[in-house]
Amino acid sequence: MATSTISRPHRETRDSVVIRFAGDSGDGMQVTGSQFTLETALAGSDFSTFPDFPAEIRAPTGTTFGVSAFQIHFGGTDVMTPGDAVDVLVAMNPAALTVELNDLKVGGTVIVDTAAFNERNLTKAGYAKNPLDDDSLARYQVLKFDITKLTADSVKPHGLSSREAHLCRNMWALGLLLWMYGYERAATVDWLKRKFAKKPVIADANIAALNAGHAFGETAEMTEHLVGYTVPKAEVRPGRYRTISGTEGLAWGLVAGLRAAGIEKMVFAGYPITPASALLHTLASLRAYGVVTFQAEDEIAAIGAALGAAYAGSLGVTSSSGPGIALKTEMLGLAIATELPLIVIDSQRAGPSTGMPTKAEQSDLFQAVLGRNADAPLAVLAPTTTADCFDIAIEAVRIATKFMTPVIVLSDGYLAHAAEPWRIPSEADLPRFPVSYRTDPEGFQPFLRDHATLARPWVKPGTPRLEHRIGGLERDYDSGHISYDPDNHARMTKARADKIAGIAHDIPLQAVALGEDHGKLAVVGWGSTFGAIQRAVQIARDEGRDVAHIHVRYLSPFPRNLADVLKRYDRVLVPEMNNGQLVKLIRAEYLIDAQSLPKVTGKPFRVTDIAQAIRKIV
Amino acid sequence: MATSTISRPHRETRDSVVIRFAGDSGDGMQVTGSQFTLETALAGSDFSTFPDFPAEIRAPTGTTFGVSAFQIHFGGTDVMTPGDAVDVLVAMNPAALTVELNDLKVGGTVIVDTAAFNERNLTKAGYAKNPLDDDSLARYQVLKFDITKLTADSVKPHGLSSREAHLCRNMWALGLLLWMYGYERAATVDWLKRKFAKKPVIADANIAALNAGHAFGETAEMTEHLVGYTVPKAEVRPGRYRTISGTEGLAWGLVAGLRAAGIEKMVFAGYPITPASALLHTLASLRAYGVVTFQAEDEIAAIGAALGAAYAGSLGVTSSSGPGIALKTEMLGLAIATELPLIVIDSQRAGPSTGMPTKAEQSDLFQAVLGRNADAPLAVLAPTTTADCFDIAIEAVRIATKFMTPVIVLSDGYLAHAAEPWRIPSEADLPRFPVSYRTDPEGFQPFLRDHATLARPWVKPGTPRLEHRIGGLERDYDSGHISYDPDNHARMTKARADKIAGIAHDIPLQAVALGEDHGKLAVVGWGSTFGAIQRAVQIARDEGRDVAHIHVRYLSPFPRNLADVLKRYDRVLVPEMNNGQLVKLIRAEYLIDAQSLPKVTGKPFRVTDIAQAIRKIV
Amino acid sequence: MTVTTITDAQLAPKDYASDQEVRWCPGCGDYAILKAVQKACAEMQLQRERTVFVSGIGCAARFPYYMSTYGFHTVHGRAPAIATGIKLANPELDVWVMTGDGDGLSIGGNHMLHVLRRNVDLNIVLFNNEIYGLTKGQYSPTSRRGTRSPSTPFGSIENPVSACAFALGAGARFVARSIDTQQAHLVGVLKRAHAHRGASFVEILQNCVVFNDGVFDPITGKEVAGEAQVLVEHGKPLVFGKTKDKALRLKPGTLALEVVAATAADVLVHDETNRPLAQLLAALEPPLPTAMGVLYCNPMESYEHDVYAQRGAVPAKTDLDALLNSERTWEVGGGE
Amino acid sequence: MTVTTITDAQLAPKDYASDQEVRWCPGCGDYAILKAVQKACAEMQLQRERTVFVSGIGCAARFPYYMSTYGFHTVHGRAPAIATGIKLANPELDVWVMTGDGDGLSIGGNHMLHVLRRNVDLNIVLFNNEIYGLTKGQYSPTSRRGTRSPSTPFGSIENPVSACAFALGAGARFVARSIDTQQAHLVGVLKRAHAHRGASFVEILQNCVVFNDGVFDPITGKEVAGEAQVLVEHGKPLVFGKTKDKALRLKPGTLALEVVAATAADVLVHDETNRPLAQLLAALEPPLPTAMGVLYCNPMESYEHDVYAQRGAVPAKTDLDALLNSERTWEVGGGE
Ligand SMILES: Cc1ncc(C[n+]2csc(CCOP(=O)(O)OP(=O)(O)O)c2C)c(N)n1
Ligand SMILES: Cc1ncc(C[n+]2csc(CCOP(=O)(O)OP(=O)(O)O)c2C)c(N)n1
Ligand code: SF4
Ligand code: SF4
Ligand SMILES: [Mg+2]
Ligand SMILES: [Mg+2]
Repeated sequence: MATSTISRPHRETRDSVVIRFAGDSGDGMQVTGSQFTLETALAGSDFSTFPDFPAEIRAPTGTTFGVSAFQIHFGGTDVMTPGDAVDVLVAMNPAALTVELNDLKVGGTVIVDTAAFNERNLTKAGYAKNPLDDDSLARYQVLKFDITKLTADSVKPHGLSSREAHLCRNMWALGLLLWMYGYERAATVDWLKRKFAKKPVIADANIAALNAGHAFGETAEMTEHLVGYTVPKAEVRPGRYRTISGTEGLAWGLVAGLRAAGIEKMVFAGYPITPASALLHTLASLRAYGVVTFQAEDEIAAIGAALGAAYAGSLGVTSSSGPGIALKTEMLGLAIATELPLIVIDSQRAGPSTGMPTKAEQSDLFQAVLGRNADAPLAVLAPTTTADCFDIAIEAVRIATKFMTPVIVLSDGYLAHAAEPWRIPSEADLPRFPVSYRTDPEGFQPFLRDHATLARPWVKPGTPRLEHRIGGLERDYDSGHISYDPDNHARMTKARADKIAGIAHDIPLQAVALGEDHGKLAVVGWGSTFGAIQRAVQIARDEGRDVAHIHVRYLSPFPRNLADVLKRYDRVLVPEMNNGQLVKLIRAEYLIDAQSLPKVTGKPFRVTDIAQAIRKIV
Repeated sequence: MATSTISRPHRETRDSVVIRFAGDSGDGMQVTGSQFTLETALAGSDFSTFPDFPAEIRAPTGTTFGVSAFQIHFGGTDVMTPGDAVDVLVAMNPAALTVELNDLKVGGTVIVDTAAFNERNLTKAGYAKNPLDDDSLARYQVLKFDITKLTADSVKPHGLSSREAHLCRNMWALGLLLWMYGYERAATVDWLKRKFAKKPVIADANIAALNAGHAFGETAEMTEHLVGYTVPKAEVRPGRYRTISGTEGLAWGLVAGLRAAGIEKMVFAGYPITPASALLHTLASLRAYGVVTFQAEDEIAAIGAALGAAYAGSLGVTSSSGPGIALKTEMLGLAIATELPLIVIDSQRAGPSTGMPTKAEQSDLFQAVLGRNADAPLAVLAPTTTADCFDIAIEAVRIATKFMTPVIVLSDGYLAHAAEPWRIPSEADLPRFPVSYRTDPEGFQPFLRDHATLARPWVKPGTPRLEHRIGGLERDYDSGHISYDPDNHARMTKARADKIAGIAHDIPLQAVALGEDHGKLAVVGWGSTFGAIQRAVQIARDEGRDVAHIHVRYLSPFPRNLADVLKRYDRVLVPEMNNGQLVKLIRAEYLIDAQSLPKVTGKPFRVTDIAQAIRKIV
Repeated sequence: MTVTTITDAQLAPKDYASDQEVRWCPGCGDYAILKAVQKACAEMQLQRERTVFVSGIGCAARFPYYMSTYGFHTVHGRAPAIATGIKLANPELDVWVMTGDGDGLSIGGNHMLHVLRRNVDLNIVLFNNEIYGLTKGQYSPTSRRGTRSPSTPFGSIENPVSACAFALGAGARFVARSIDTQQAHLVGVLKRAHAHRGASFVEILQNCVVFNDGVFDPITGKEVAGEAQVLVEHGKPLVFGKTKDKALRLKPGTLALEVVAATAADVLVHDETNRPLAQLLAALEPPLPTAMGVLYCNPMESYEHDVYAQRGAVPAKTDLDALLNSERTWEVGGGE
Repeated sequence: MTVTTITDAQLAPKDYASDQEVRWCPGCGDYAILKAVQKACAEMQLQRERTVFVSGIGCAARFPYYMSTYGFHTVHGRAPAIATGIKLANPELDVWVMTGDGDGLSIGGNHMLHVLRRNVDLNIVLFNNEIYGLTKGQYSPTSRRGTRSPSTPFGSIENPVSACAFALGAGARFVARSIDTQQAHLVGVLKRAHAHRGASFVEILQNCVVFNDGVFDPITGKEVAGEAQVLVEHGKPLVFGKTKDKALRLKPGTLALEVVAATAADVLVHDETNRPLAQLLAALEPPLPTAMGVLYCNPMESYEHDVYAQRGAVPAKTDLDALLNSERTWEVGGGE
């Protein structure tokens, strides 16, 4: 097949392209997107994807709130986000068209299945009249195909029911799009064969539809709009690659961390909540890697079980989203008081309260760093990309076990579902930081601190002659027994603070992600905004602006050189998907007049949001 | 009797004195202290008291952890705290002596009951040998009396059992101390008659002991140490006074606020926890004033019930301490999202986790202001004195109902138990701010905002034609219906923030509590540290230092002029009973290089702690 | 916002519907429950302004948005606590708690226990679909052992809790069970629950077509229902079967129920005031028929009734000054 | 910190005591319970290093500090959750949960429900003094109606929950009751609880001398005990009375227990595997005798056993690379 794609000299070249597949929940847009992604990857292009499921579990067909979409940004260079604006919109029905049209570039291409634009669907989508018949789409390139019929024809030989045939429409569309960008179909054909191994007829029909879509592009006498493109390969480090979502990154990173620490078992205790549940689901099938998952009765029980597991010498991990993390607050205090290693993963979503559960936000930073009763410091980390989720998870395990402290990892609803290519590390190249449980009774007391780290010893119940009692009441610095002594409390409060502050000496110095280490403007971000900021700064720099990108992965404690780094710029701008939280912490720490660029729409930053803000300043 | 006290020309004068009554839990030190306080008050002296109960419910007699103490600072001027150091220590047994001696001034007076210094008690207190027999007390004036025997003799005529007689020792001691400072006994005699109305013999015996103690001072041939003093009256505003504890202040203030707002009912829902329980107990007997108290199954149910009551149109109030407040975090988010008036009172204690439940701390400020998932602003107030608890409670009701927002009041374990004289206001002089429930269906939607306050309407279920649904999902700004619209979420997030920020225009400007409105140093405090800071600044100023005292009662939002006020000083020092929290908020808000003076011993600041810190700076 | 206009005319079921589009999955059992509740409201002519539906979080908990009454969609598991506060503030209100098996028995189990124990006058309706619907299908505390779900890919190994057995153990004084699809029966049960003062606990077997479709078919399926259910009625013999040919009796000298011919002499007569009997009925499971209807009803004064009765004792005080001047006070004249 | 030296010699009760001074009020029933637990430990020769006492907050919850084993004094009400985590991490450990009526049934009721339902192999000991001791005497969910306390100055109006009835309703498979002062009986019950795999729930009537003194006297008082208690034993007739002259039987044709002469023909024989009987016994209250002993014991595999059994199926994988390279991957050669 490969030949067919090369055989067309007149293909234009595009550095990168943004496609959104949109249709009814039942139209299979998610698989269509994933398969397109895979072919993109196999062809050596870079990509960034983001699915957009409906908020409702299963909305009535044809309704606007039932629209399911999948966006992919792919190309040779500059692919750092799923893309601000869409180049090609595939709209399988009228609802998809209304919902998604806003994001289509003026002059962009929209491909529709004309058959789906019938009376019933139009009314459901709220169209008074058919937008394909008037000039309401004048500003776009509209490609109207009767995909329903074309698919039906292509699968006829396989004698499917019309319902079954209808379900092949997405493959036809996929075939067409693969042709448009000169990609192969082989991997998709394999996948279909595997997926429908038990129903070869269905497999063959889908393959037929796929090929028909492709052939349609190849052969159909061209409307001037249906053009083929080539997209250059990405310059990436050689190696074996795969697609990774933030959820997979965290799950695999935790397993990698477990092994790096040489801990036998991970007890992951969670209570379902959007968008955190995915992590529970992913880990639930990793039992063979030493993972025990526990679905608790609520979030308090979940963190309680994780803490109990940590007390017993396992890696204790719990995960939730804002409202559920809030419920864990009291137990986090106990983890801090008893100085046990515990990992808490927060997949942030829009709030307050239930808010918009399916929308992403970065608004739990205050809660993570400061949101507890009393002086209760702990470590807070935030991954920057789906791939970084893997590394951050490992780092969280390292810090938790080395410093005997709870660690909060701030992910979000965007990272949870987004996906990017990932160069697969081999376990041999991963860090190693074996823990050593205390076994020697000589001079033991449970709060005896390591001079360097101030960490207390980790003892596994079951160890002879180390029997001891710990709890939430203040403990004597020297004996570990309950103590109400005023000076001891001051000393312990300071020790807890110093221990966390000390982590700063055990983490990398803050680096500059892009640009000079000094200048007019530093754009400082954290978490999932990495791609958007990076790209925006790159654009601004290409425009000759004096701006740099600094991305903070360690939010408590901050890297020890952060003040110096920031003070080398005249201005500091802090884009956050919240109403201004990191900016406050920076101001409080360093008295730097950092300015906030808040975005609280529940949607990730668009590159242009940030680029515009930069242009206003430099 | 009055004559006796005047008849002694050689009485020296003391501006103010600090006495601590200390003994076994069973020795009645608390009542002794309260009665001494009452006589002090009736004589027109100012006072400040603080009880120190043992942490254990009922420790074995004679043990150090069973010691119960009551401290009173009284005099004509400068009485702003219970006092740093003790002038006179009354130690009813050896345990009391060991535990409390540290706080006695060098050269101070210690009064002991020699009979209690027997073998058994000495060992229990951990004394190898009797401190009364060696020179271990050389640095103090020790007055040794066989109070046990003297009491027994005085009550003999009433034919008490020796056990009953023993229980009169505290009255003998009280009599002696009342004589020492030239106070009356009349009120105590009344009180004894009322208390033992059913047991006149016991009443008479106690009165006899009281008089005997007094007569002892009057007549006993003097050791040069047993001297009588006079303490000047305090210059206070004329009016009717009473003693008020912080707990009483809050309870009565809530009732006053309820009436000021013209709300029919207060539903106070709590779950017992030290030191917050006292408020539940006090309100439980105020049913006649429209108070319904509810002991919930946990803190979450408590705030839930309070929020439900607020939804139903009552004043909803809940109260707890750090760990319990932490559990309320999620529900607070719902209160913020649904914009219902709700009052949450936090009696702060030393943490993290269970920490030191009976010890005071100011370490929940971060939790109150920032400790929630998502962007979730609310109002935070902190009373400065036990009397101010009354005013703050009223103000909390006003702000909660006027702005339809939860309000957190930060009290602490010190305020809860401390007591001071209070000029009783008459209801006529109290503020009035009647709420108006929405009843007009015309153009109603539940999130229709008042232009001035941005508050939404308060509707009582039961109101015809205003039936509506609210909840934690994001709501449309214009219709109040559920909305996932990105821009709407941004708009609502801003509206929630602006509403709270707007409160700054409805509260008093920040005043300077003592000193000029500009200069070298401002000492900025909040909450219960008022007295200690005020006194320390006064001392420093008397020493000619350029320092002022600023005390912040409104912690979220800050008074709108706070920045201007603070910027008029070269330096800003922030003493807090935590590891540095207000100082961070000030730095973040105003980029002022404020310095922290933390105290995390679970004990209130001593005036000297602060005075010393001031001297180091100016 | 809906402004529902009140007419003197009788209210029809549709008058209890809000203007909001119902957003459950097509075919979800929740639709039938919504219909039944609106029908029951109409039959009882409930005043919309006096009626409040309170819920936690879940598909079931979306319920209040679809009613034209007052409604409060709160946080996960806490509706009973919030409803308690509403009743304490205003006992006149007619308060319903709409909850799910996860909302009411997983995270909310403690509040459910205490609201039942205290006997707060609430109508508690638990939609039991034996799954977490809203979060996309994880097993719940009522899921059968072996349930495969995203969080139990190899099948759940937990013993399910029986909603009715739990409620009885918690001290509930009204416990009933019905089924989403059996409208007439459901409406009847809902009306009984409403008539009961104090906490009424109603478990409704509800089908989640997306994540747990057909889990109740062995009990509710048209063809098997007759044999698989015993519809209990106070004072009536416990007969069942398509042709009502079977009945339950107490196995002599034991505490177990067994099936006999409806004609048998010692057929057990349902006594809804008998807690041990209710416990036996609640525990019935296949092959024995599942008990439907009011298993237990034994009223006593409600919590908030007693709260106000006790308050009634105290005369309302209007004088704040009296409070502030209670106990010892002293007068300070002009300074010397 | 204690370093307890292990000798081959038998461990005596005192060997299970830590070096910490016991800080309960003089005369508190907790002392007797501590004594009984240490005695039981010695009689079972429990290994201190394998034993963990977990507690929440309360006077009862101070318990772990006084044992020379491992101990975790956690937060209020959550001990069952933490203990579950400990067992999931290391099923070999012998884990006890020491809790109070407030800790275990008020704030902790939900965790208690689920740990019993899941049947986690824990020995749960609930010190029921019908009061909140540590917070100075407020009424608790087990306090009788009318209890005057700082938060109910006019007397409580709540219906108490029965700890054992609740546990049975939650699906507990071992439920027992004993008394602080009846050492021999208590030690026996504790040993039975320990022998039971899965969650064992033991309610101990415990006297709080300071805030609820004598509340159990009508049941536990030396002179009345014989008449006021029925000591149940599996397979033995349910006789009681000072002279064991009385017995319980099933009132014919009903589900109620009644008192008859011990000599009566149809005296009920205790069957601890019979849940309905356990429910009847748990519900017994004056004038009928209060049931003491193992009310219900019907073992099944514990939760963590099944967790590991299910895991056992899967061979442990050692190759992380295999995991990371699972699903579709692609090779990128040197850049062009
Ligand atoms: C504090 C908190 N934890 C978890 C969630 C996520 N969540 C929402 S609904 C739900 C369970 C729903 O199950 P159920 O109560 O049975 O209702 P159903 O959807 O089945 O009707 C969960 C876990 C949440 N919203 N809040
Ligand atoms: C989160 C939280 N809420 C409340 C408290 C206060 N508190 C400590 S123990 C206790 C109840 C104790 O009663 P119970 O469990 O019966 O134990 P007892 O003291 O009677 O033995 C309470 C309310 C707390 N420590 N933590
Ligand atoms: S997920 Fe299940 S319960 Fe929820 S709406 Fe859909 S069908 Fe109903
Ligand atoms: S308060 Fe009661 S329960 Fe607590 S130690 Fe004292 S007597 Fe025992
Ligand atoms: Mg459900
Ligand atoms: Mg108790």
